[in-house]
Amino acid sequence: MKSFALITVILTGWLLLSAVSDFPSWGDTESPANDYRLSQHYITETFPESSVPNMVTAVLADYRGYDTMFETVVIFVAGIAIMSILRRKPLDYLKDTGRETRSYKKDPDLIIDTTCRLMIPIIQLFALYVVAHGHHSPGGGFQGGVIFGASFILLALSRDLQAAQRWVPEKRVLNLAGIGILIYSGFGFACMILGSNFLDYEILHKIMPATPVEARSHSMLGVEIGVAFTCTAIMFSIYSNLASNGDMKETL
Amino acid sequence: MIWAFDLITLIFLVITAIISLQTKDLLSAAMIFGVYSFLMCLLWAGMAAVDVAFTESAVGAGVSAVFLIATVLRTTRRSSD
Amino acid sequence: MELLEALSTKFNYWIYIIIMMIGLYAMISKNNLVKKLIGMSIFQTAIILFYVSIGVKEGATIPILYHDQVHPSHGYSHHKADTGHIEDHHPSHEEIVANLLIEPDDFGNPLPHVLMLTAIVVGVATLGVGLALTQKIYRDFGSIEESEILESIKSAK
Amino acid sequence: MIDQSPALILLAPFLLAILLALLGIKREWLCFPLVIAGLAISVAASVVTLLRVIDEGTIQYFFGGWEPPFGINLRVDGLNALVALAVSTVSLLTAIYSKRAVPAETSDKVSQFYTLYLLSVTGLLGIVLTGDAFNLYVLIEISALTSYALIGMGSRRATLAAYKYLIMGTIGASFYLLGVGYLYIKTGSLNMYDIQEQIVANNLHGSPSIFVAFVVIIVGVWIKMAFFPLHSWLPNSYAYGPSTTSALLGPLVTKVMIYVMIRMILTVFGPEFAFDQLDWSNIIVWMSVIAILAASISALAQASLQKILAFLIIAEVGYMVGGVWLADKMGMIGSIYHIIADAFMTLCVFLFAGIIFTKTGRHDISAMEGLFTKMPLTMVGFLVGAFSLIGIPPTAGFFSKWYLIQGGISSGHYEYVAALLISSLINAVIFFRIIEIAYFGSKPAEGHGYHHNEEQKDGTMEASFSMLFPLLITAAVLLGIGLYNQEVVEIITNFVSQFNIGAIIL
Repeated sequence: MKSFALITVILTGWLLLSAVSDFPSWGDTESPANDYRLSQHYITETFPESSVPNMVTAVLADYRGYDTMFETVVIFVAGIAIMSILRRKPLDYLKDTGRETRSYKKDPDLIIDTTCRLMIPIIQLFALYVVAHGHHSPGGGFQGGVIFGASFILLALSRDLQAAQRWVPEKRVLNLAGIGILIYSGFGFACMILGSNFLDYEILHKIMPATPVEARSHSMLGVEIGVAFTCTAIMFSIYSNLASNGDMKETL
Repeated sequence: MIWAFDLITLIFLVITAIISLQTKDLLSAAMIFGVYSFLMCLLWAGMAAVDVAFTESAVGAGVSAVFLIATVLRTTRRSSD
Repeated sequence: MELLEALSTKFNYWIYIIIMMIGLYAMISKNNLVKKLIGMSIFQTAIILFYVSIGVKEGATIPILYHDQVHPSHGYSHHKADTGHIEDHHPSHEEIVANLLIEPDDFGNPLPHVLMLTAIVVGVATLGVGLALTQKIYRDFGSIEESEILESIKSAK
Repeated sequence: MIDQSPALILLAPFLLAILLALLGIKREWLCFPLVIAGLAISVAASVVTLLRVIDEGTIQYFFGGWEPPFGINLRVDGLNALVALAVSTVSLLTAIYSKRAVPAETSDKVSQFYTLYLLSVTGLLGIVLTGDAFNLYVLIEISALTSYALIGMGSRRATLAAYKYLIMGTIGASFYLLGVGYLYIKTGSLNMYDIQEQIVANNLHGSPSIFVAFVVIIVGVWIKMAFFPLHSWLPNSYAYGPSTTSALLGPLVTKVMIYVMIRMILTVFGPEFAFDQLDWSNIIVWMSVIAILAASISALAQASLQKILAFLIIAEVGYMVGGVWLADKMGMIGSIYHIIADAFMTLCVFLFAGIIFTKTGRHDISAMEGLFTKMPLTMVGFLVGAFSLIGIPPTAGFFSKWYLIQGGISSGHYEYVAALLISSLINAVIFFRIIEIAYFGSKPAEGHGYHHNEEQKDGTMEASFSMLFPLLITAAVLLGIGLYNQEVVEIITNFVSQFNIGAIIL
C-alpha cells in the first residue's frame, strides 16, 4: 500500500508541477485571473450596484448567492448526517415534554468557570458584531455563526453538555438550522413570487422601504443572518454529537 | 507580501503537516493540526484574504481542532502510524 | 539578489503542491482512520491556499473599499462647520458613486476569497462527517486501525 | 411561471427538504407526502423544461439576475434536459418504493433519512443543470455528503464502506476542484461556456496548465463514477447500505458523473482538444474494455444479488466511458442514450433486489427460489430490467448497445465491440441463472419459515402496491424509451451535432 501510494503521489505531484512554469508569476496584477473582466467588475462595480464596501460579502451573498445558499446547505447536511450516523437513542425526546431530570454535572472549577462566565458574553457580542458588520469589515454570517456556536462549545467544555443544552436544547437545534436556510431561501422565493429570478434581490424594493440598490444591501444582511442561524445551530450540534459519542449524556 | 516571511511560514507549514501526520499520539496530532491551520490563516492574512483568514481561524484552528480532539478522546489516542 | 527575486515568484506554487502531496499520501497510505482525515484536511487546505494565491496582487490591499471612498460626507461637513453652517448633509448613493474612483489594481481579487470561503465550509463539513463515521466504526469494531478492522471482519466470517 | 421551470426542477425538492426537516420530526406521517410532492413538482418542471428546450433551443436562467460570467446561471440544452428528467423520474419512483422500506430499515430516523434523500436529489439535479464550474463542485459535495450519511445509516459493514467512500469521494472532488483552479489561473473565469470562449480566444489549447486541468478533472470524475481501477469504494457501499439508498444512488450517481465528464469534454475543453489534440482514444478505449471485462467477470463471481448489481454498474460505466472516447458521433449518441436507459434499468433491478430483501430478508441468489409462482408481477418487472441489461429488443438496453456498437464499428475500435458483446453474454448468464432459480428452483418448503406471515391465501406473496408500482412503471418506461428511441435519439442528435466530433477520422 505504501509503495503504491508513493507512486501515485509522485506521479500526481509531477503532473501538477509540470504546469507551474506556465503560471503567471506570483502576485502579478496582469495575470488572467486578476485582469479578466470578471474580477475587474467585482472590484469596481460592487459598490455602485449594491452599496456594500466589502466586495467579498457582496460577491458571496449577491453575485454568487446561489453558491452560498448551497454552502449553507452543506453545513445543514453535515449536521443532519452526523446526527443520523451517530445518534443512538431513538429521537423520542422530541415527543416527551418533561424536563430532563438526569444530572451529570461535574464540579465546576472556580477559575475556569469564572473566566468562561466573563468570556462567553463577550464572545457572543463579538459574534453578533461580526454578523451585522460583515458589509463593512471582514466577517459575515458564516464567521459570526461559527463564533456564536463556539461560545456554546466553550460553555459545554467548561461546565458540561447539559449546561449548554439549557441554552440550545437539542430539539431546538434542528429547527434553528432549518429556519436559517428557510430565511435564506425565503428571500429567494420572495423574489420569485414578485416576478423576478430566484435571489434577484433588486425586486424586493417593492416590499421594502428602500431603493433597488439598498434593497440588495438589506437583503444581503438578511441572508447573512440566515447563514448565521444555521452555522450556530449546526456547529453546536456537531460538537455535542461528537463529544458525547451520540448519546448526549456525558461531555468530554 | 514579504517573500522571506512567506517562505518561513511555508516551511513551518510543511514541518507541522509532516509532524501532525507522523506523531503516534493522536491528541498531539490534533493539536499540531490546529497549529498548521493557524499558520495557514497567517499566510492568508498576509495575502490580503482577510475573510478567508478569519474563517480559517474560526473553523480550522478552532472548531475543526475541537472536533478532532473530541473524536480522539471518544475513541483512542493510540495510533500505529 | 535578482536570482532570489525570480525564484520567489514561483517557489510558492512548489511548496503548495508539496503540501498537497503530503496530505494525499496520508489519505491513501495511513492505516489510522483519524490520520487519514487529518491528511484529507491538509490536502484540502493546500488546495485552498493555491486558490487564494491566484488572487494575490503585488501592492494591493484587502478587497474592502476605504472608508473615505464610501463616506465622503465627513470631508464635506468639516468644511461646512468652518463657515459656520451646521449642515447634516449625507450624500445619496448616486452622488457617492458619481464621485467614486476605484483603481482595480489597488484591491486584491475578491473572487478566489469567495470561492474558498465555500471550500473551507465544505472541508469542515466533510471532516465532521468523517469523524462521526470514525466514532461509529470504533463503536462497532472497537478499533480505528484499518488493518485491525479488516481482520475482525475476516474472522467474523 | 413557465420562465422559472429550470430553477423549479431543483428548488422544489430543496424547499420541501427544509420543510420536512422542520415539520417532519414530530409528524412522521407527513414525511412521505412531502417527499412525493417535492419530486412530483420536480418531474413536472423537468417535463416542461424539456418541451421548452425542444421548442426554443437552449434555455438560460440567471440566479440573482446577474448574467454570466458575473453570476451563476443554469444553462439547459438537450443533454441537460434529458438527464434531469431521468434523474427526477428515477428519484420519484424510488421515493414511492421507499414508503414501506424506509420505516422498516431506518426506523427511528425517518425524517432525517428523507431530508437527506431530497437534498441528495437536489444536489444531483443541480450538478446536471448548472452552467458554472465551481457551483458544480459545491453540488458534488452536497450529493456526496448526503450519500455518505445515507449509506452510513445501514448495517455495521455499511459504516466502513461509507468511510472508504468518503475518502475516495473527497479525493475525486478535490481533484476536480484543483482542475478548476488550474483553469481559473489561465482563463480567469468560472462559467463553463466562458472558459471555453477564453480558451479559444487566447489560444490556450497548447498550454500545459489546460492539459493538467483536463487530466486532473477527468481523473477526479473517474474516481467519483467508479471507473474500473478506481472503483473500490462502490461495491460495498451499494451492497451494505439501506435498500432505498442503493436504489437511489445506484442508478443516479455514476450516471450523473458520466454526464459531468461529457459536459467537461464537450463544453469546457471542446472535443477538438479532448479527442483530436490529445489523441488518447486508443488507450482509454482499451482501459474501458478492461473495465467492462473485469467488472463483468467479478459480477459472475458474486453470490449476493446486491453485489452482482454493484459490479454490473461498474461494467456499465465502462460502456459509457468507452463510448465517449470512441471519438465518434454515434458513440457519443450511444453513450448519452445509455445514460438514460441505464438509469432506468439499474433502478429496475435494484428495486427488484430491494423487494426480495424486504420479503425474504436475504441477499443471496438462492433466496429467489420459486419466485415466479409466488410473485409473478414482480418477476415480470424484473424480466424487463434483466432483458434490458442483457440487450434484448425492444427494451432500451438493446438500442443503446446498438448505437454504441455502431460507434465502435465506424471508429474502428473492434475490441470495444467485442467487449460489449462478451459483457452482454455474461449478463445473460447471470440473469438466466437467477431466472432459472426463480422458475425451476425447488418449491418453497414449508419449513423455510422466513416468509409465512407474508404468504396470502392463494399461495402468492406479491409485494405491496407501493413497491410493485414503481417497479412496473420502470419496466414500462424501459419499453417506452426502447420503442420511442427515435424521438429520444433525435433530441440527443440535435445536441451532439453542435460539436465537431470525429471530423478527423472521416
